[in-house]
Amino acid sequence: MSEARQSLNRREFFSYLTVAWVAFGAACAGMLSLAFRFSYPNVNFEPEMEFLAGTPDMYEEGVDERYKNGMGVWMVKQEGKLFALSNICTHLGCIPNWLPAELKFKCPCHGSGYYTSGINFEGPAPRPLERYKIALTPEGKIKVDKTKVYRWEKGQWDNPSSFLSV
Amino acid sequence: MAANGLADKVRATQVWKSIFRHGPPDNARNRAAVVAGNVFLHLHPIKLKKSGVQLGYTWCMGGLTFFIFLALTVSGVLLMFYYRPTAEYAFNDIIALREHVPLGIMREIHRWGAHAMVITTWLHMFRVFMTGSYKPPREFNWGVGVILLVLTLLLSFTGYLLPWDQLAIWAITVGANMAKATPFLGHGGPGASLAQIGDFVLVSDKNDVRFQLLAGRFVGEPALLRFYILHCVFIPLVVGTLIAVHFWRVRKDGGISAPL
Amino acid sequence: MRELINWIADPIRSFPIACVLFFLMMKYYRIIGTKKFLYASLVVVVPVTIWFAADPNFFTILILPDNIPIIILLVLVAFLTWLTIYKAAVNDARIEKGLGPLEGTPENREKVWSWPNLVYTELFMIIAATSFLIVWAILFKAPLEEPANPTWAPNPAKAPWYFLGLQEMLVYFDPWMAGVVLPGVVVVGLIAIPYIDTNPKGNGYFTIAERPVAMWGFLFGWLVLWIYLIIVGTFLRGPNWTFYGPFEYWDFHKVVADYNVNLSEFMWIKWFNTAMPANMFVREILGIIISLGYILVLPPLSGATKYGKMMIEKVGTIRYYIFIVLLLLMMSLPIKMVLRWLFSLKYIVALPELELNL
Amino acid sequence: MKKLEPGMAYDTNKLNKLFAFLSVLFLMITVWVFLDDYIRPWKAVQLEAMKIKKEMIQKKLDEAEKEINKDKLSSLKGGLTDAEKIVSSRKKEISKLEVEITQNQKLLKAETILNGTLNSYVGGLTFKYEQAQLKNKSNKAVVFADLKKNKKLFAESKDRMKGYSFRAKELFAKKQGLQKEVLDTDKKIKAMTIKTELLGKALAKTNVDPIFALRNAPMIDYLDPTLKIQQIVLNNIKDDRYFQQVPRVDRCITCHTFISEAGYEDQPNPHKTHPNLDLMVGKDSPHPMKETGCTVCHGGEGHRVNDFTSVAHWPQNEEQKKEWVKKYNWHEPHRIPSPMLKLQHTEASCVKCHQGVEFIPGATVLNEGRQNIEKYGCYGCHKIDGWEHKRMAGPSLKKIASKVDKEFFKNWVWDPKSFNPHAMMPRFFGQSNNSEPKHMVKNIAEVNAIAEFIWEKSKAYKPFMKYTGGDSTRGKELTGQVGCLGCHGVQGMEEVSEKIGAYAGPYLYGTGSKVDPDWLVSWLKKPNHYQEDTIMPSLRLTDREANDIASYLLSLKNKKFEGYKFEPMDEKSRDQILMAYLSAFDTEKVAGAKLAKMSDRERTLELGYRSVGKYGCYSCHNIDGFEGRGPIGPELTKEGSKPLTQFGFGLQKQVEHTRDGWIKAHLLDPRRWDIGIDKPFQDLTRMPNFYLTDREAETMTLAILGQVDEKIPLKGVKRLNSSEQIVEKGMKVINKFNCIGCHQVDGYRGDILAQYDEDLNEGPPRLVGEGHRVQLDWFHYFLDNVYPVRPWLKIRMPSYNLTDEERNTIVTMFQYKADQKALVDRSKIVDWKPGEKDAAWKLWDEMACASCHSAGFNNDDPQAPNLYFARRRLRPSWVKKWLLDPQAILPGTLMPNFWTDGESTSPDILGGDPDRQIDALTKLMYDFGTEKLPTENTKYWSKQ
Repeated sequence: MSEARQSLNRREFFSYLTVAWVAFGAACAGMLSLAFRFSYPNVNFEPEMEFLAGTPDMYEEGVDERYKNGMGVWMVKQEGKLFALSNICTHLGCIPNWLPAELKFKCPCHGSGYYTSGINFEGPAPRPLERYKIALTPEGKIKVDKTKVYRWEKGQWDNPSSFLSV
Repeated sequence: MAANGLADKVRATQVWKSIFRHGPPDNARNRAAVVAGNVFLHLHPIKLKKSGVQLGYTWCMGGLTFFIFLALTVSGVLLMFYYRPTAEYAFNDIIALREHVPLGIMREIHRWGAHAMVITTWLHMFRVFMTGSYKPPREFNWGVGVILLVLTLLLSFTGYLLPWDQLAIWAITVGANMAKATPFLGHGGPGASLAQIGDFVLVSDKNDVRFQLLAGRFVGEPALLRFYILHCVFIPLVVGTLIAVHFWRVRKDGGISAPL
Repeated sequence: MRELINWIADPIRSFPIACVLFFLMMKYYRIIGTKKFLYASLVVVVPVTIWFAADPNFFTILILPDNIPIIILLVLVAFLTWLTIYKAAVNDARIEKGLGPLEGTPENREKVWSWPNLVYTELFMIIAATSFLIVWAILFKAPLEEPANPTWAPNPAKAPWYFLGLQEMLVYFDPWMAGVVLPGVVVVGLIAIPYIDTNPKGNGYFTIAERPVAMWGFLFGWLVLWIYLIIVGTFLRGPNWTFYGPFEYWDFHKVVADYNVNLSEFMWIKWFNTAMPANMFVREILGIIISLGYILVLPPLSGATKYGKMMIEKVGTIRYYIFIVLLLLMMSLPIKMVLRWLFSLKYIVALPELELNL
Repeated sequence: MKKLEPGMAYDTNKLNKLFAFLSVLFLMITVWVFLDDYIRPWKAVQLEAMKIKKEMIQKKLDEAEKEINKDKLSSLKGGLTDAEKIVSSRKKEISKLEVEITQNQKLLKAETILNGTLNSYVGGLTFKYEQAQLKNKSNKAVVFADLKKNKKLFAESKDRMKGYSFRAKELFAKKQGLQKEVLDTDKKIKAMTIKTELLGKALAKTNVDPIFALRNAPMIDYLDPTLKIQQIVLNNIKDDRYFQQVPRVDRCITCHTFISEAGYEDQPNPHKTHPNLDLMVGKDSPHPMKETGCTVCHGGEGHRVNDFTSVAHWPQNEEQKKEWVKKYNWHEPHRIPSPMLKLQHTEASCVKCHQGVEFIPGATVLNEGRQNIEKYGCYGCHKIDGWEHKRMAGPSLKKIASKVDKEFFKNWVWDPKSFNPHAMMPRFFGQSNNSEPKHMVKNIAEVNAIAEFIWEKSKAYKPFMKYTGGDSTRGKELTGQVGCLGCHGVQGMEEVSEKIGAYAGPYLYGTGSKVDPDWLVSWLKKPNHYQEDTIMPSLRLTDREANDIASYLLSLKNKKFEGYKFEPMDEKSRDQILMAYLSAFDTEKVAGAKLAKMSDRERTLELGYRSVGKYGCYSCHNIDGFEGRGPIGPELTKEGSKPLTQFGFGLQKQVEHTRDGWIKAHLLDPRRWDIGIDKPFQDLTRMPNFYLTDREAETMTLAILGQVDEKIPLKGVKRLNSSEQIVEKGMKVINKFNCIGCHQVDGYRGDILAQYDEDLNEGPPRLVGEGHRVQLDWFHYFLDNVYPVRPWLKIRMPSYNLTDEERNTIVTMFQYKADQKALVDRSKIVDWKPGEKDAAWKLWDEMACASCHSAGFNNDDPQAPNLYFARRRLRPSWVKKWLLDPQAILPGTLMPNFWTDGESTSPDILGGDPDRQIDALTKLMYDFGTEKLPTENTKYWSKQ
């Protein structure tokens, strides 16, 4: 037995075997990693949470309703700040109306009222409306991202990405 | 040398020992231990007749069949991540697999694998017959083999529908119409017209075997679901079980056949 | 030349040819089973194949992704059949010399370690197979046709290739025979083989001389009735399941003259020249007699013959009859084919009232 | 062979080598898989697109930088430093202010916290209290008190908070005030540089830098790749999965990156901008990308992105095909239900969504095709959904005997074009599949029989006028003037006919050799006397005029044709044909017997009857006994989706093997499919040859290709609102009577105007916002009692025999088209302000209205409509619009503009205020206007 083992040239033996196992291992690893990559689809069909809201110069001082129905967002320009205000009442989730005459959002369901800024001042609403992430694209377009939310009561409205200064 | 030294060190560690309960398989004891002590290997005998390792004799078709079966199981499971068996999505999902899902050849592997398995099964059987290996004591295992052959074909057949394209539904339609012609059980088969009490029709197009197979009169969404489940769950389970039996019997009937 | 091949390829001619070839192969297996023959045939086959593939019409069919497996199958079957015959030839030669089969020699019966011998071999096969599969997958995209449309059938609507043998049978038998009974018989027959074939010889080694009946029977079924029919179904059947030569363009509008008559019609109209009787059983009486005779009378008759007697005392009565019946059922297909071609016979027994046509 | 160690089948060393070899192979294949999976053609395309974009932005950037006024900028920068000096001089105050601000911030924050806490208390307590109320707990009073207290505190804190935040604003403003100079200059600089800054950023995005490489590296390109498949999911357009309709997915924009972005017009494909961005895929176009996608118009496979062919691109011509084969090794896509339409056929798809409309704005070729279909009356023999309302393409034959003579009829039927090269009647005989003598003789028999049959059926008709001869030169003149050319081409006026291209009526050619003179005059005088349902109107010709025109038309002769003698019927072949008909269901013997029973005459008539049915004459001509017979041709409603395998190409290998290929070939020579195929006489293809021009065939092919059975959900199709529907209804009537042959309706058609291109005012009035111009009761009256509104016009508004319904439809249509749904209450129009009327008269004189609108004012012959009748005819609101700027409404009108850009020519009247002046004039007009409506021959002179 043992001399039989002597008979093989060790170096060769090892090198071949190592090459073999290394290559084999690498290949298997590669296949596995591919299988891992397989679990990340390249295309998905989820609804868009981002949208382009034109350019800053589109907006007058005050509340702009053109994205209210489509995207559920009020674009508000106030004191040199442009921000995207959620149109979901913080009370029970109804959709408030913008009353230009009284300069306030008024919820038809239970009468919560909000200032132009989105701060609640009357009715059952427990907290101000939420604001969404807003930014300028390199092309100069406004991009609103509804996945990121800023809440006043958490002091997030000072966050630079919660408004555009214009 | 170094490599060797290192290898020995590694072999000395507790971890290694805990996993491999034996030294390098270069002597009788260890070679036996490897095979006996490893859950995957232990369905091999420790020693076997030389003819059993000669490709010229075994053609290795049985082994390949089993391996391809495993490969198909893996790729099949992965495919299930991206496939929904509904008339609405099935076809689009297949397109997705081709167009944008990562590792775009997954479906190809599965489909060609399926074909390959059919081939290897046939050739395995061919070989077994040629060497008369079905003869005593292996009669029963031959029988099991035949069943496995049938199941293999069924697996492939049920899978054929899933892409939900013209090729699929019409191939299945052709196949299903054979079921229609089953004597006494299919409404197109001999004697079916006899099976009727007054106007109570026992075998008609809405209660015969084809209906059972397709869950309907023609190949539609219910059939798709039915075939999907047969293909992904039911038949594989049966096949798996029978494979176990098959291997077990191979061992028990004295391993790979050889002249007495 | 191409016309000639197209002409020959028609089952009417190619099937008998296939049978003859098979007969020759088995008869002269000692010659075929030599390396020389292999090389010789390679020298012939390779260029011929290339020449075939050179034809655009044939090529288009040849490289349909779904036909690749069949090509692989054909190559393997061809080679493995030769291998069997070769090994059998060697063994039979040795046995005649009284040496016993190669597999039986002491050094071949020596026991070897599973590790590394067997385990390694398996590993190699696995790697090889995986690689092969992947390459195949990369080179050939899985076919995908129009979305499923129940209102419009493609033409031809073909079953998966491994069932094309059965679909080809549909030309000659009704679905209940071709699709249910015959396949059933095949399965049952296969399972039954070990119990019928009591010949102790040829267990564990290749031989033909020692188990001629089994070999002839099985190989005929496997090569001629299964593989050959698949080839026909795949390469020679086009739209409307009409025959197309290998070099023929699959033209939709091809029509082939083909009108078939039932045996009963032959009998009453042609021979007796009377109207068909109203009662269906009377009408089909001849066919019924023939088919029953075929299954019930032939076996005992054959049993009475010399070979029959011989076999019966070798294997026992029951085994013998089961064997004969299975054999007859198997042979019913070629018989029906021939009848169809010679007399364009449709059904031997035609009982559409019962959906029972033979 | 060297001795193996016992228990070994192989030499371990060999095994290892083999193992090594296989593993390496395996590894290489694994790498291959990586590459195969990673390398996708569309990535290359997107990279290219990036380069292009880079160049674009670079260009923009350079321009922007040029725009920036350098020295102004530098001066501003300089100003900044000064400003900073100034501001820094206020350092103290600012720092003080900042302290204050921070202070205030602290307070605000503290208050916010308190407020928040209280708020939550209040919330909690409120709930507690409500529960207490509900369960009527004993402690509810306590809770309530607590709640009250907290509410109070909350209110107070809120108030404080308001204070602080107000303060904060104040301070902030103050600080800004102090830093004013700096901030302002900053703003200015920013304003100048912002554009370049943004562009710079954008440019950076197009760099192929390490980050880019990393983001798109294999394996990790799932993290956040920049090269990725782009797709649009269309919920209004479905993919037909037969069992289900699935929202369509278009991924074309993966490669056609800039298709909806202006500025890439002259890039090569696929980077090109859509050539028609304002109509298609543009963000503000009626078909925005996100809602329409690509494949609904272009066809093809929207899902596919991985190779050029699987998308089912289709080359528009041979050159492109060759090019593609070279570039993308393109081949005909297999197994694709609807491959892409050839580029030139894209318009076909419009019909999918724009259904039931007479014409589709913008789809010029399609409209042309549909016009041609109407012209040749395809819908007569082929059912096409949405074309049921069209009138029969040919004249009624119910009284034909009195119109032409039998000999003419036969020759005409045999070969219409040989008589009239412009004939629209197609030719059935002497075609590629029936020109052999054995067929000819049978055809001749059929034609004879048809003639006999028609004459048999034809009712007696007595022309009510005699042709007394006339002055053909004057006749020709009249023909050119009164408006015949709006519907007819006329021999001897080829040039102008060509220009107008009218097709509503037959091209009048060789009329003299065709019709009976008496019939002709009667017809000209009163068409519906001969055929009740004709659309030919009466032009209110005097007998003299009628005779003159007739004499001209009769002078048009086709001597050669008159020479033709039509071969007599060969009874034998007649009987053969009849036998074929009769023995269809009977044995030869029975059929023979039947035939034998018939008299010679009966046989002929029978054959005639059968033949009319066989060739489908009745689907274009009214013939007694064929009312309600179905069309003989296959339905074309879904022709565009018919599987290619169902088109019979016969032996015509040279015909392109596509849908459009077949259709066009079929239109150009319908009989070609029979060539080389042996068919019995009665089975020969019957579709006649229209001798179409290639253009006609092409456009008609396109129109037919559009007839697909794709299921567009209701949300997706263009749905007409109520008024649009009314307008469409009207358009149908207008088309039927070919009003647009003369009148241009809001820019649509008005063919005859081509005749008046040197002075449009001589032509029929263009109807722009007609519904706004005229009062609807007048309009309604006018259509029935036409009178010359513009006496100087030679061309005449004919009198149609409209049903009340049709008349109403037309009137309402114009109303709704101009969005003028109300009646005008004439009793309320005039209420003079003091002095206004005199002013109005002054204006009237100054502007010398009566010099053109002279009729009824100074009895000169008028060059403009009579204003006496304006009161009943025009809508005041329109009159004002018209007065203010006639050219805006009718470019090229003779009506002068008295208020060029709002400047009155007579400033002294009514303070020179255009509005008041126009108002006054309008009032005046309605003031002196008469209520009575003129009739055709009203004497419209009348002294004031």
